[in-house]
Amino acid sequence: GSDKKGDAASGDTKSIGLLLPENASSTRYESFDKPFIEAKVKALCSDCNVKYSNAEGSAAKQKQQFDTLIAQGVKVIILDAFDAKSTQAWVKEAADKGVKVIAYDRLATGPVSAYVSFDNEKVGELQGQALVDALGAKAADANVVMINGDDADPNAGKFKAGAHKVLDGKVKKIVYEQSGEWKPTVAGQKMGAAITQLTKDGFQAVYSANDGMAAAIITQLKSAGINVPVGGQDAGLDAIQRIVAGDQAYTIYKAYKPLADSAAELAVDLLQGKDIKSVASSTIDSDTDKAIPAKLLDPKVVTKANINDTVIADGLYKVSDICTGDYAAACATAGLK
Amino acid sequence: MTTEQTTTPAADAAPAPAVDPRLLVREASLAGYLAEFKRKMKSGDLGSVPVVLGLILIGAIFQGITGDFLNADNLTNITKWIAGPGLIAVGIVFVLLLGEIDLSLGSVAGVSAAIAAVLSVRSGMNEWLAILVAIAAAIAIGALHGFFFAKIGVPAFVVTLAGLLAWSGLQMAVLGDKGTVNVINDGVLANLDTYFLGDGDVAFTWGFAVLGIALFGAGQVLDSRRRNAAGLLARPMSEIALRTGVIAVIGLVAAYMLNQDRGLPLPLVIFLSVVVITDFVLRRTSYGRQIFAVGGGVEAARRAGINVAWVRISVFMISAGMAALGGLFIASQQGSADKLLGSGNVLMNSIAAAVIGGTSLFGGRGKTWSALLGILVIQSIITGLDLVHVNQAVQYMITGSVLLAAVVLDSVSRKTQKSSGRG
Amino acid sequence: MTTEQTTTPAADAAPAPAVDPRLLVREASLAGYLAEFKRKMKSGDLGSVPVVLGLILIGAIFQGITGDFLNADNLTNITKWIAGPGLIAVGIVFVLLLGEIDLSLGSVAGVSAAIAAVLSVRSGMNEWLAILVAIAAAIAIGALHGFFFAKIGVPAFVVTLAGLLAWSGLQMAVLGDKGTVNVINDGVLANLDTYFLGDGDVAFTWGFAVLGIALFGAGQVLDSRRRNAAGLLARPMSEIALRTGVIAVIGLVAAYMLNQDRGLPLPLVIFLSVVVITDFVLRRTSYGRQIFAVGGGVEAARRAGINVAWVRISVFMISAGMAALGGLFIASQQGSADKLLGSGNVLMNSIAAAVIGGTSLFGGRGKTWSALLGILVIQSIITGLDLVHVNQAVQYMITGSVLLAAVVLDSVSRKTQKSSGRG
Amino acid sequence: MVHVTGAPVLALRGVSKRFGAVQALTDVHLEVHAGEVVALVGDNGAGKSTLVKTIAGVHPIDEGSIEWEGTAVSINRPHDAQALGVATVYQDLALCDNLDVVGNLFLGRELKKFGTLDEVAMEKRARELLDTLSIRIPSVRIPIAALSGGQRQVVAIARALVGDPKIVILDEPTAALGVEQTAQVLDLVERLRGRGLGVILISHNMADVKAVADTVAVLRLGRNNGVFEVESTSHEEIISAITGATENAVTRRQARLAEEAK
Amino acid sequence: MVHVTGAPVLALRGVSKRFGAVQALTDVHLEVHAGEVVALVGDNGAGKSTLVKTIAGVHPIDEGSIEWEGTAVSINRPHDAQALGVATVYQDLALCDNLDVVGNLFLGRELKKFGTLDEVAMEKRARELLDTLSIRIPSVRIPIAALSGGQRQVVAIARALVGDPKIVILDEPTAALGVEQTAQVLDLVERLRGRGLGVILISHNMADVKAVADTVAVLRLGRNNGVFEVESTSHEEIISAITGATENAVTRRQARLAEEAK
Ligand SMILES: Nc1ncnc2c1ncn2[C@@H]1O[C@H](COP(=O)(O)OP(=O)(O)OP(=O)(O)O)[C@@H](O)[C@H]1O
Ligand SMILES: Nc1ncnc2c1ncn2[C@@H]1O[C@H](COP(=O)(O)OP(=O)(O)OP(=O)(O)O)[C@@H](O)[C@H]1O
Ligand SMILES: [Mg+2]
Ligand SMILES: [Mg+2]
Repeated sequence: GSDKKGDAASGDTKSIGLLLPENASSTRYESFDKPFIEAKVKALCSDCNVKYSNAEGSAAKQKQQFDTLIAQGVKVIILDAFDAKSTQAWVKEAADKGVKVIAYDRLATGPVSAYVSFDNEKVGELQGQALVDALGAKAADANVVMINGDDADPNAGKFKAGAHKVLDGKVKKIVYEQSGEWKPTVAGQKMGAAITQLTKDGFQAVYSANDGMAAAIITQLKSAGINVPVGGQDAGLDAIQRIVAGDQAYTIYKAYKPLADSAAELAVDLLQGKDIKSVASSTIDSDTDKAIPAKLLDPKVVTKANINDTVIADGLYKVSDICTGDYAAACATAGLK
Repeated sequence: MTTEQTTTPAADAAPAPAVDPRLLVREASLAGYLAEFKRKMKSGDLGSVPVVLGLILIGAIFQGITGDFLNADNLTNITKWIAGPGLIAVGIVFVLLLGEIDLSLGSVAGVSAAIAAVLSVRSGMNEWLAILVAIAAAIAIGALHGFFFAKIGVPAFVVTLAGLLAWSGLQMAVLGDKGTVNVINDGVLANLDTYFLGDGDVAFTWGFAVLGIALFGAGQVLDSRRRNAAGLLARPMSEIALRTGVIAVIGLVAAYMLNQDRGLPLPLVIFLSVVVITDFVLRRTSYGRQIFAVGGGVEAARRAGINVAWVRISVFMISAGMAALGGLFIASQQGSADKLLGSGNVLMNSIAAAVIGGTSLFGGRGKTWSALLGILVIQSIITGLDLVHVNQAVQYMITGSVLLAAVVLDSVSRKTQKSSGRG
Repeated sequence: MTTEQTTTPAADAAPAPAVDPRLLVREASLAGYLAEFKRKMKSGDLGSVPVVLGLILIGAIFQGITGDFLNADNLTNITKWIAGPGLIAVGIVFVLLLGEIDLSLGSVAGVSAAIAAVLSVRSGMNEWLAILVAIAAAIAIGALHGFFFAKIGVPAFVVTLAGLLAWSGLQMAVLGDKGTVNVINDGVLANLDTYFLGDGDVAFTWGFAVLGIALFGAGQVLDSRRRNAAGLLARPMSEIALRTGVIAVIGLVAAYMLNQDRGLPLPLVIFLSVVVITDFVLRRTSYGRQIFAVGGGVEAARRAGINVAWVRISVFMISAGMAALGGLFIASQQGSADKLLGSGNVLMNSIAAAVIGGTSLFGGRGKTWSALLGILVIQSIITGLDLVHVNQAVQYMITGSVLLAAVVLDSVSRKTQKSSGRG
Repeated sequence: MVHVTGAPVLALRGVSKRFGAVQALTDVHLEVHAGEVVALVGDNGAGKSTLVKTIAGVHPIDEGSIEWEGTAVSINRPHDAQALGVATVYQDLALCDNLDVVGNLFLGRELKKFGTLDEVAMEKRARELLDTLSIRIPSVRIPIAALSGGQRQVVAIARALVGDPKIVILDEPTAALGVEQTAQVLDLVERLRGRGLGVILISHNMADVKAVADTVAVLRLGRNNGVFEVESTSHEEIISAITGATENAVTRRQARLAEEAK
Repeated sequence: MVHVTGAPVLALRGVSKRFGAVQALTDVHLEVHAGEVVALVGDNGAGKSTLVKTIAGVHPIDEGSIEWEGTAVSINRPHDAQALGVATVYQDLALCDNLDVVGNLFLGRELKKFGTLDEVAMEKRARELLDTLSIRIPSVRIPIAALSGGQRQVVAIARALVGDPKIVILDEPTAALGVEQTAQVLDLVERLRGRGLGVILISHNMADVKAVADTVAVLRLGRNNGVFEVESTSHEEIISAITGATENAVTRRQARLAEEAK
């Protein structure tokens, strides 16, 4: 008796659901993904609206938000699954009710209608490569400290695996590897422990899974008087500033705008019953389903050299955002105006 | 100074009469009942009424804002979702009655879900057996906590904080490198959340409601008869009729709403049954009495010959067992057991539910119904805000304010009455 | 039945002598002191000794496993890292002394750090002023909590749980879309964590240690003199010498270790000063006495004419202020203020620190020194495990077990002594 | 015995108090003059302690008024009563278990020196106070929780003497005391009267009441049941006012014992 | 008065007990026979309650031994004492404030029916018990915290009668009671003796002691200070054994009053 409710069949033809996974490990979701998607949806369909919820890092909570959207009559949901493995049953349930799900950022299991993403393992690989690049010729003799994301977060494992894929062959050794649990303070203390154990010259680079942890790691390194390349991911404003100042070597910039725009286009198309082939031109297989229409984008590495061409060119930040008091001088030398 | 010699040899003869003349006895009629209700209203002695009012207010406000809150399917969803945290909150009520706290219940829920899922999916064990093993493991964990608390004398806060860490480590270890385990499609675990009794047959809902109402009414009548027979003050029939009427209205409206959607959800039935059974244990057995006694005063309970250590250990076993059950429902709801199940706000929400429902943090006062009321308040706020779709910063601030507002009503009404002491 | 007529008119005349003959008075000599210490040892009345022993054990074990734990730079790091959570724990001690709990302190720390960082970095306000504004905001938040608790009567648990949510929402809102804010390079905030007094000059370390030891000794001697003059039982000089000697050894060894690395860290100096000052306030002022009285029995305190509401409100103001200070140190340590600052384990670690250090959760018993001892235990475990390379799951399990083990020692020794009542 | 005229220091007029479903006090009147010892007697649960608590500001009254030296006052908190000059020894003592004897004695009225607590002076004064009450306490630095029932009661009584009250209320002050301590407390009551203070003494012990009281006010089931001049009233009259019957358990017991003795 | 021979029901031999730095009991001996009322008297802080608590199993003894009907037993928990047949009314009552009167009366010995609590039977029995003690309690369904001091004490006494004890220990049972209730309790003590139970009665009231006790055991500063046959001992002798001096506050007060009367 799943279709007792008469009005659900008609549904809400003006709403798009947007479910984002968390806001703990990075600021991107509410700073970029959500506003970009909202803006694009408005641009494509002026009387459409986006219903957004954040799961705060809980699969159970995301399921509730998913069901709540369906209870509200929403017909298209953009789902950035907190735990892509968990979603099989939900998506199937939704599909049975005629609700279309777009897997966003992470490939949710179950019969999703489309997929738009960066490849998370690819992010890890890029991080590894950027670190090797930052080390340059010394890479082969370099010992590396790795501070990973929270083991409990499924994505952290992907970043870690990707980074290992590159680093394991190209550097001398991973001399210290711990989870920073996505928490800056924890990451900073782990770095402190690593310095104690390895001494100041015992390592030549630090891999940090994201920018937030990188900040605390850099503080520790500075107070111990160590200067080695450190990299993160997310391209947060603070990270760009550190890159300008030369404290951080790189970050990973996932061009959120194109990602968000594609998702919004797909959602509006699905809502209006249009064909989505033009946007999602390729296909991909998930653990459970085959030939899902997909649009895959490439993440980029941001270093001091290409800040202008990436985050500034894309309008993510203005030079004035980056070059505040502390960083004005560094900006000038880096050629940011 | 004037000295009056007004010795008035009062009428009553020794031995003293059973009823004190100063006790304002309620008249055995409906009018008397209403008069007493008004008096209680004025003196702030209202029991659960303020919380229920708060709940109605929350419902009305969210319905006003979103227009979807009172939809049958949204209400059905809420009744399903309260089961997991609600069961944990029932466990919390037991611990709070002792005047203690159990911080480990979230982790225990997580580890139990992980054990059940891994055993049934990865090891191919029979699902029922896997569930039993998971619950048994949780009870053993609870016994361990209880042992360190009651026998070694480590504060429960520290024991269960250590447990919080250790068991979430165990949870990760059980799930292993492969992480998340999906529950078996249409298996026992999956059905915990998704099954509707009789596959949505309306008869089940009506039947369940009518049965509940009838049992309540019959119980009240029987009790009143027995008391009358023993010559004790008993509830008048008119009052029983009124109370049963109120329960009947709530029950039948709920049944009607559920039938508008998918019928009677299994999680609701199980949660309600657990609340009723635990309430019975607390109020009607000597074990329950002992829990209250230990919570009201350890030393007095000990001197009354109660085995305080055993009461404490068993309560921690019960709370861990409840947490395991709750964890299974959460796993069923999200379709999987993962490393984060039970972490985050799960524990706080459950504790808050118990406290909002009226269970004291200082021991000796509360009932398991407060877990139901409290978790309804919390889940209504959460679901209501999910319907509103504002950004998270604002959502946090609103949740905080609504939570406070829901309890302020209760506190203000209680304040008039409060004369002294804690809590 | 035999009836002895052994009326022995005892020697003492009325009025009763000042000293009860049954009180086993310690002899005024070193030998007497040692005898009493042995007696206390046997009866389990050991104060902080078990926790200190636990600390030494933890140090020895991690040194054995890793070989790096007792390095000067590791110990220096630990002294720096305890400041943030330690200051929050000092605030927690105040709240626990009332027998209440403050769940919001993590969020308050986060919001204060956010305010200070945003004002100084984004709005270009003078850093000192920004810090003052942030602390003032926290104190206002604390006053709000206190108001709802003391005046409206909402349980502190619920008020501060609502605060936990609302202020972390505010924290996000203050940080805004751009998220994390880096602290100003070499600014006041940045230096909180990284500055060493006199830029690492060894004289500062020695001076600080010697000053502390001298003040301690002089205070003891003075007190003893005054008591002797008033004809009261006083500590004998030999005991004072012994106590001062122990303090001197600890202080001088610590100074030596710090000088092996970078000198005297600013966070350590500030944290120790706060502990000493708050300890003084609690033990030597009538305000402190009032806090203990309210914690020991609200009703008795109220009847003694104490303004209970004001004591409660002010304590929540103090705890929030301490949390703000702690938040600034955490921000300094991680080099930025972000949305997560103060979330996660920060609060739990601080509460655990207070409890492990010997402050009761049930009110009226504890001191701010317990914040120092407890946070040392916790940070030692965390840092020690960071030096051991195991995966997160195992680390959680070990943390839990070590935490428990550290307290078991204390509980077992206390158990011998415990005769009745809670906690 | 001092006989005074003029306005009473304290007067209750038509005071009523209800707890939930129990009407604890109904329309109670009471007057206390300076230099007068008023004994307040009544059966268990008659409402004596409730009356005392309303005077002391522990709980506000529902109806009626309280007059202090002739003018109506409102006493809403214990602090108000103390400010007027009421010192109270409660039946349940109301001591803080976790504080030591000195801490309890001076709670709310600590002696200070340079703004900080003067522990030495307080400890000295505490010893003196306790010595006048003939009590032996192992040490004034052990927490109240470790004292015997009588020792605690003496501490509570001593507390009332630390301030400078105009009226002292003693709610069954000798209940837990030994013979010697009881005698000291009775002496104390007389000394207080001598200093011109008003004293309200609650006691179940008629011998003590007759020994020190000037007036006896009887409460019965929460109502006034007569005010007697001690000198001109017999033991039996008071007891029958208390129990509300001339024939009661006390007389029955006496009769039976007399019977058996024969 | 019943005179019995043979082994005492309960005998303490050389019991000592220390709390931290306070030596509360030193080498105390005590014997109680069936059908005998032993009054245990002593100054405040003499160690009476401590002695009672060691018998009741509240805290274990440090040295010495306890004999029950001639054989040595070890009493480590209150449960052990209850199992032997010791019912105790503590000076601090030891009631659970949050439970109602019925709940407290039957705590640990609830009446049951089909395995669940038989509230109706318990409430009925509670009323009967309280009525025999002449106490008026507004309702047996209000929590103990709402009762007056005397009402609570009666509940605590009634508690001791719910089981089927061989020895009843009453630690100052009449301290908070009115004249009528006191008489009832004394009657009760005599009824218990009549039923062949041993009774230990602690009291500061010499009149009560002389009225019901067979033997008086005096404790002073934690040590035995004589055991007296009530019939052959004068009031003064007992008091001087308690205070340890023939000249004390009581005699001084009497002397002064006599002086003034002249
Ligand atoms: N907080 C309360 N809630 C409800 N009833 C109360 C409360 N306090 C007192 N009562 C009731 O009021 C009545 C009077 O109590 P009160 O303590 O004044 O008696 P009392 O005269 O002091 O008796 P006693 O001699 O036993 O101390 C009692 O019946 C008691 O049950
Ligand atoms: N838990 C304890 N810790 C320390 N000292 C204690 C403790 N309990 C009792 N004492 C001390 O032991 C002595 C005896 O106390 P006890 O309560 O037995 O006296 P008591 O004879 O019952 O006096 P009262 O007539 O006042 O009730 C007292 O000096 C008391 O201070
Ligand atoms: Mg009274
Ligand atoms: Mg005693």
